[in-house]
Amino acid sequence: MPLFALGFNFRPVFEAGGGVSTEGIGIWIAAILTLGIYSFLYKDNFFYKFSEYLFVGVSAGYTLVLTFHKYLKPSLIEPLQEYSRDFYHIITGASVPIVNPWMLSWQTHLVGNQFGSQFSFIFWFAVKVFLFYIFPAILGLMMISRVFPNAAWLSRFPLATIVGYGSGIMIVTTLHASVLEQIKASFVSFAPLFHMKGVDWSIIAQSANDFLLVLGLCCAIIYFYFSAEHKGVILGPASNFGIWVLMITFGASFGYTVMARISLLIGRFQFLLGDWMQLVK
Amino acid sequence: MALFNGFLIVFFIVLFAALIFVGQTLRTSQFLRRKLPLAFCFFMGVIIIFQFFIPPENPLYKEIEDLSTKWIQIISSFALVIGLISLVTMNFNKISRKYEDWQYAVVLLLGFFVTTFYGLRDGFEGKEFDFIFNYMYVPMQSTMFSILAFFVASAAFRAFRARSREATLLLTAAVIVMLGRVELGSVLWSYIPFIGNYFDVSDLAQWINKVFTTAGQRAILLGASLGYIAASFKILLGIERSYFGSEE
Amino acid sequence: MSRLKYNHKRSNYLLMFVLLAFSLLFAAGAARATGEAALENPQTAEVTAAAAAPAEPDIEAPAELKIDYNGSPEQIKTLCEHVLKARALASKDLEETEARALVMDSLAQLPIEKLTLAQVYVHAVALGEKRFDMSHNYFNPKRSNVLIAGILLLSFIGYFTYHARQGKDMFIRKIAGLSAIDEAVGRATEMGKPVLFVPGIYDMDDIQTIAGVSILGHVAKKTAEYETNLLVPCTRSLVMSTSQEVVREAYLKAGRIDSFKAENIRYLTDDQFGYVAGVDGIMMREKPAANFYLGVFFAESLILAETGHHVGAIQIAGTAMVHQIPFFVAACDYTLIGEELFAASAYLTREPMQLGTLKGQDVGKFLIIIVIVLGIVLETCGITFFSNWFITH
Amino acid sequence: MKAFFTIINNLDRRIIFLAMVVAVIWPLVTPLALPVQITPNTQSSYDVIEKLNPGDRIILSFDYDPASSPELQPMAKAVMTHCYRKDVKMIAVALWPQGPMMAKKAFESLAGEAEFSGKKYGVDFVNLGVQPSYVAVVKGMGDSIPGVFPTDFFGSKTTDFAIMKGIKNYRDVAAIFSLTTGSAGIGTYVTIANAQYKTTVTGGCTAISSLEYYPYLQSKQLSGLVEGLKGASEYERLVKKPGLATAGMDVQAVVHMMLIFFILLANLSQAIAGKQK
Repeated sequence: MPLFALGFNFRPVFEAGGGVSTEGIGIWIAAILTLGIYSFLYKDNFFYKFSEYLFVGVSAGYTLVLTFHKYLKPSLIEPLQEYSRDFYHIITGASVPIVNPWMLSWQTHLVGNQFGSQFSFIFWFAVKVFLFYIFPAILGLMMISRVFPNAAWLSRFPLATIVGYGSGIMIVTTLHASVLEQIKASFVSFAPLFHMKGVDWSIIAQSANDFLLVLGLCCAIIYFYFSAEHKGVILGPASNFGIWVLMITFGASFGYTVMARISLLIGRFQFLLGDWMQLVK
Repeated sequence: MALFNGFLIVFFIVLFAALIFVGQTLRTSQFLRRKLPLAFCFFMGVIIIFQFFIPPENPLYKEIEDLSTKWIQIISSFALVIGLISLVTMNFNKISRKYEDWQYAVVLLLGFFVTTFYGLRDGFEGKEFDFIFNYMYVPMQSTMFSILAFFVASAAFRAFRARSREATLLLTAAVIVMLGRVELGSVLWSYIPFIGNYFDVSDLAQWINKVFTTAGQRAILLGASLGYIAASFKILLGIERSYFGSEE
Repeated sequence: MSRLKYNHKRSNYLLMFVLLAFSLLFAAGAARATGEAALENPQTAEVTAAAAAPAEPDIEAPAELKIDYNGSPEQIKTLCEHVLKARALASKDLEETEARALVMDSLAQLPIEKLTLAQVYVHAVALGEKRFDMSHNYFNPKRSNVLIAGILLLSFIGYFTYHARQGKDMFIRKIAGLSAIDEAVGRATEMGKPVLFVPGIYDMDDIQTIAGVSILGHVAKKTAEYETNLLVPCTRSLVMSTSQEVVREAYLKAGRIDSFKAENIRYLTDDQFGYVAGVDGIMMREKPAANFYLGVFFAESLILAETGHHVGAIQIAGTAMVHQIPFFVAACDYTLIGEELFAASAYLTREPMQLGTLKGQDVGKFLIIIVIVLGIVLETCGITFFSNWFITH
Repeated sequence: MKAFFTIINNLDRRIIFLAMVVAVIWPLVTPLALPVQITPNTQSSYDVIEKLNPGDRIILSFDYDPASSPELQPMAKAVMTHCYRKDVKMIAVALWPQGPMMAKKAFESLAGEAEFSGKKYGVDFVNLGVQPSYVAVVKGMGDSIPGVFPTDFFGSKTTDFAIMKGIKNYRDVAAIFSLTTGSAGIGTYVTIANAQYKTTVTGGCTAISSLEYYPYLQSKQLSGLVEGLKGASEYERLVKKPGLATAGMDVQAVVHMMLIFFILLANLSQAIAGKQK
């Protein structure tokens, strides 16, 4: 490292009292991987390839761990474990604490021997377990059946379920959150302009802005019109103005986002220059 | 504990075998292959729409929400397996057949298996998993994200050129907003003769944002919403089913 | 009497109605199951009984309300404000007029002498809890505006879709980005380089991904005809398996199933930036001549588009993510803005049913413009009921 | 001349990347302290501490986690610097689980500076740690601060510290300064400590969440607000100690100007050397 020669004071890997510091090693690894990814900006090279493949591998592993611990375990494995254990204990009459209150009530029913309601309970219990756990698990297994080409068509069922869920939720939430809200927000009032006493420039400016906003909005909507050529007295100029509004929007959003992106870069350089090279306090 | 886990594993294996058997036996049924999946899609969509209109105080609201999110979670967790199988086999093939860059496939698989091993063994609190997360995953993630700053610069240099009227509007809006975002921009702006003294560039940037950006973004949002609704409608009714792939 | 014969072509509609009935049954069953859960569990039943008995004391009046009531409009106004903010009523999303009605009714029900604001508050909140208790209703009246707007829009789309089935010809304007697809694939073939298709980073439950995948079918048809390599790296397993199906189908139809390579449609990782790193690597090494980015994109939009430009590819992007469109516009050759992405399926297939939905969307847009103008006129005249109808809960 | 602009026209993007790197590193290593307009919100927040007397005690609430530390840690250091110079004693509490770690880091990094080497833990600064359920904590401190925090972050008894002598509740502290991200923080202190005990509350927050607190500023329940990295850089300017926030804002200004310069250059070269192929 020629930078040592320049008097740079890197983060030490060894503790002052002897022994290896985990944080020190971690910072060195993180710094090398960071530089590896940045080296992509120069050109594709060994360091980038190494970091890239490692990143893909680690993040795929992370996804698996996350899915298992955050989704699969709490919503399928743990409930089924509890149910099957409780079920076993009740059947065998073991005196073990029962985890699930549903099962507890089953136990009381078994003891009380109320036959009618017991049947109803067992029935609804079975419905619930089936709907909440067994059926989605079957759908999930149908997904895995893609591994066998002859049974691959089974994977259409889970796919259809997910697509249907997405479509259903999309219809209502866009109507609710986008369409109605955005239309409501566009109802500007020009009443102050008519109630103005004398010439009040701030009101005039406000109204002019509102007018421009609504005009721009309507023209930009017209730009998206599909079933007619954008020609003629109204559609032509309107869709043209709509494109201008969209272009200004894009330019402005681009300019607006620059700040946030640079903050990210600053964060990384603070890590490199501060935590690793100890140059910035 | 092990007994019940064993019971569950056996249960799922039997279930899976039964599914495969059923799938192979019934694979020629047109009703099962085409109509029933579409019906599933419709059924799920209707349930979700129905749920939206139930008052939240009604226990059914919570129940359906719970049920549908659980279903989606469980299905996508299982689906992940397919992707991971593809990832692992592809990289194993790469190594065994000595394709170009096969050495890196070793790195990939090593990263994957080590992370998975420690993560599944200790959960999120494990020391080794924590190390991988903090000193490998997070730095690489934020570095990749921060590369954007460089690309913002190169894209601006290349694309913001006054080739046409639209491009000129794009670049003017971008420059004004960039000037308005930092104090230095206002200072420089005040040196521009005539205009500079009348108004501040940050006010101009704010005006562009308030009038044009709001109008443009709202128009895109409204248009896209109509697109969403129409596309969802087509999917629920089975008019659009290209995502199923083969029809045979 | 041939007209009375059962139409087999309509059988899927029949199936759907049967399923609709079944879904309602299912819902009723689930409701029953929840009801039973509370009934059958002795422990819970006891707990709820204990909690139910002292119903009123858990409404706690704010400290500033512990003053005498004197009937002034200001006091009623503060009462209304507090009732609106009451925790017990928070989920009910009351309107001002409803809160006012609650306060007035409780004033009428309570004896007027020596009344504190806190007493009125507690009574009004209790009243509100009872009056707006919708736990046995199956329809939320607050969302009737969504229902009406939805029925209106869907009926437009449905009407034009139905009309399109009659075989009416419909015009659709040119969408540059979609017309350029063939050109881009053609160029890749000439150069002997592959085509890269990125279906976004969301799962199949997003409509944009589905729109992207349906365009993938079209692209795959072209690459099959031209015998060009098609690379599809995916972030989600479901998207990967769907893409494989769609591409296989396209190759099958083109009669080139032997040149279909499943390993070109691969899963990388669910992680956003891990995926970007992988796709960037693929771009640098495979040097595709045509890149398609169609689906949901976030911050990765520009990273992908700039790298793609650097390797000299023709790029066609399409997304409805408002904040990412500017980056695609800046860095790609063609961009499908928002709704144009959803129009792609109709534009490319030219199926009458699909074109019909487009027409329906256009009528919807026209309606939106009329509603906005009408709303502005009414708002300017000081009439608020129209705009109030659009408030969502 | 035309040849030069043709080169510029087709400039290798790596030169732009290099310029970016320089534009980021240079202000980070040597802060330029470019002009910054002090906004009234930051000024009034500064004034709250400026008006205190030596020996007064304030509550400094660390209500953030490492994710927000790029914005809020420089702010915390600037405020602590200000308090040290005014000889105002700081009682650090936290409503977020990782808050005490952030307080510890800020204290340690300032203790390393020569100017503040005389400042002692327990006399000028104390880190009381975190207790769960933030609403209950903020309410409880109105009754008794040592009651809510019986020990400090490191386990020593709270009432033993010199700084805690005679402190019972909000009435005994001069002000509350909350560094907030998310729901716990300024909002909680305003609605409880200010509304019920009339204690002066001020604070700083991330740029995204600043709009949330404007109603409190208007109703004068919140005396001043330091907003995001920009606010932090203003505060650093006010205490005349440019640090990370100033450097960050400098980077922003330099990079923005550089981008505009590049855009203008590209257009100029295109006008002179003709269309890029």
